[in-house]
Amino acid sequence: MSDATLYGVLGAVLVGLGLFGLIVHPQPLRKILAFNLIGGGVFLLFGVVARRGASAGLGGDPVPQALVITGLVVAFAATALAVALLLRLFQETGRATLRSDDSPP
Amino acid sequence: MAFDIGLATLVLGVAAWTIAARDTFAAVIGFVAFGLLLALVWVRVAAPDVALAEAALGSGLTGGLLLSASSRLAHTNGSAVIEKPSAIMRLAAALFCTLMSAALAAIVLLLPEPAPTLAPQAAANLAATGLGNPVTAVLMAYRAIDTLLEVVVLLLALAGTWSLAPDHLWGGLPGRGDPVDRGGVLTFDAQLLVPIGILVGIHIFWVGSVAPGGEFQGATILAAMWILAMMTGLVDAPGVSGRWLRLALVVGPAVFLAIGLAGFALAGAFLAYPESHAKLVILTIEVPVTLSIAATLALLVAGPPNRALK
Amino acid sequence: MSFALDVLTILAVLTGSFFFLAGTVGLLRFPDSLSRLHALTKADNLGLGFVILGLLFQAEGLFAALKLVGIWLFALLAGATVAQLIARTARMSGSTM
Amino acid sequence: MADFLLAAAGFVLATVALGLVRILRGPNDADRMMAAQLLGTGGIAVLLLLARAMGMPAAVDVALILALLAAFVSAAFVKGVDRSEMDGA
Repeated sequence: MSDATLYGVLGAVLVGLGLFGLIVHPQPLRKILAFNLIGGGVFLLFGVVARRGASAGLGGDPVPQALVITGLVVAFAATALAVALLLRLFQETGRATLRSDDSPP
Repeated sequence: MAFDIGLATLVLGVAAWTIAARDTFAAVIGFVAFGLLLALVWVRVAAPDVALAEAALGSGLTGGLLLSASSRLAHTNGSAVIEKPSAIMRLAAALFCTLMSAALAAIVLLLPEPAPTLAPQAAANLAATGLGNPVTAVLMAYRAIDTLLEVVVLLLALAGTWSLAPDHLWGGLPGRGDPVDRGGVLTFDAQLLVPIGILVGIHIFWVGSVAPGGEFQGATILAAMWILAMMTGLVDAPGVSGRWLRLALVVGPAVFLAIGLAGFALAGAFLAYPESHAKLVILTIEVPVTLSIAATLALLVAGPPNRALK
Repeated sequence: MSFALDVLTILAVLTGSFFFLAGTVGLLRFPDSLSRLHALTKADNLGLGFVILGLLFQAEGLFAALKLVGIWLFALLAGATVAQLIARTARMSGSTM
Repeated sequence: MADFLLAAAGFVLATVALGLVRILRGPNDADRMMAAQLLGTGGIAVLLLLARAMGMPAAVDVALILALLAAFVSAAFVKGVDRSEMDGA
């Protein structure tokens, strides 16, 4: 197994781990963390595709690498928006939960 | 290879901790460590540009954002216990996610040989862009439209964040307006760090045309320094309806778009650059775009306005 | 000449690695936050310092060397911030003393 | 020389990884922050060693960013502790 393949498998496992966290964690902040883990895994898969495409004196294919940089910035923007929504929810209701019923927390 | 196996194991362990930790703050610390280790991974897969972005954005800025969010939500941990899904539900989720990982891993193992690549084309046309860094060439020339759209996405995210402000605070200031702690360690930190950090940010931006670096990485550092100055009260956050602030936010995308449209007249296509001046044109776009991205990122961390204008 | 420099690099990097090990052992073994902090500052200041010293012998040019020293100074600053905080939480709660 | 530096990088990474056990054990947030701090410093050392071992000077810039943002993140942490003490009181 080459280094690139090793990190590719790591990326695949990270996606599964993050997805699991996204499903089972009730707290929104934990869901945001899990979502970022999925992102890390997906970006790593891109990184492996880039690494395998090394040629012409370049260490990797620059196109997927540039895509990952774009993706990192967009993931950050989404995270910041999600955090702002969550903090506003907390400010408004005094709770940080996604449940919509009125039972006490 | 031994190094890579160790590093991969460590990344996996920290990621598992981020998911499994009972305490939210501990999970956030795990995530900061995760981002830091991923930067090492990016160096190992020969992607230094991505490593820079990961260290600055993935670990640094996201880490700071989540740390401060988790401390504000510190007293809401308890309610989660009763909302936890049942054991059967969790088992089903684990099964589903394992299958997902297995499928992805299989795809990785079955990737075609030889691997498809655009590296030779990217390298061959590098001279025409006047740039020395192929990743910057992809971002600013070959796929400039992606970058343009991304800058717009950032602005939309900021508009979304601001729209969360209560009506009576619209146009006000984000953050708490912390007073300066004269003689405090943090103030000393910021006074020392901010000017040097700004230089480092400009340096990373500037070397991006010939070496790993570029406008996103540089802008992230500039944004972090602005947030640091705001956190320690050295400067106050700007009112979100301020004219200069609005100008700083849109100047990047506006210049980008204008030069893109000028491409129709000068080189026959949207975002096409006249070949003899490609580098100058790219630089004309990059400087305002870096400024706009830095301002947008910093304000995204600062959050919606929650104080009225004085 | 370059052989002598290589030897110096190896010695300094080995010393730095030792301090990282010592810092980790201290972090794991010491009973309270303040003495753990003591262990951590050893690793921060000396471990990284010696690794950077070793790499300085290999540095290409003045700018690269200055960058390495600058990185060390930043790391010291971050360490000092955390140190200040931990001393404060320890003082406030009293439980970790 | 490159092999030695790579081995040293592996050794430093392994030792600071042990320090991460402190994150798992706690007991308080300051301990967790200390472990992250140790990982940050170790990560910087590993990057600098890799930069030389792999002949990738850009890794030095990655280390520079980590060092710069480590100070930023710890400042965010200190601020966060202040704030939760104020809110919790």
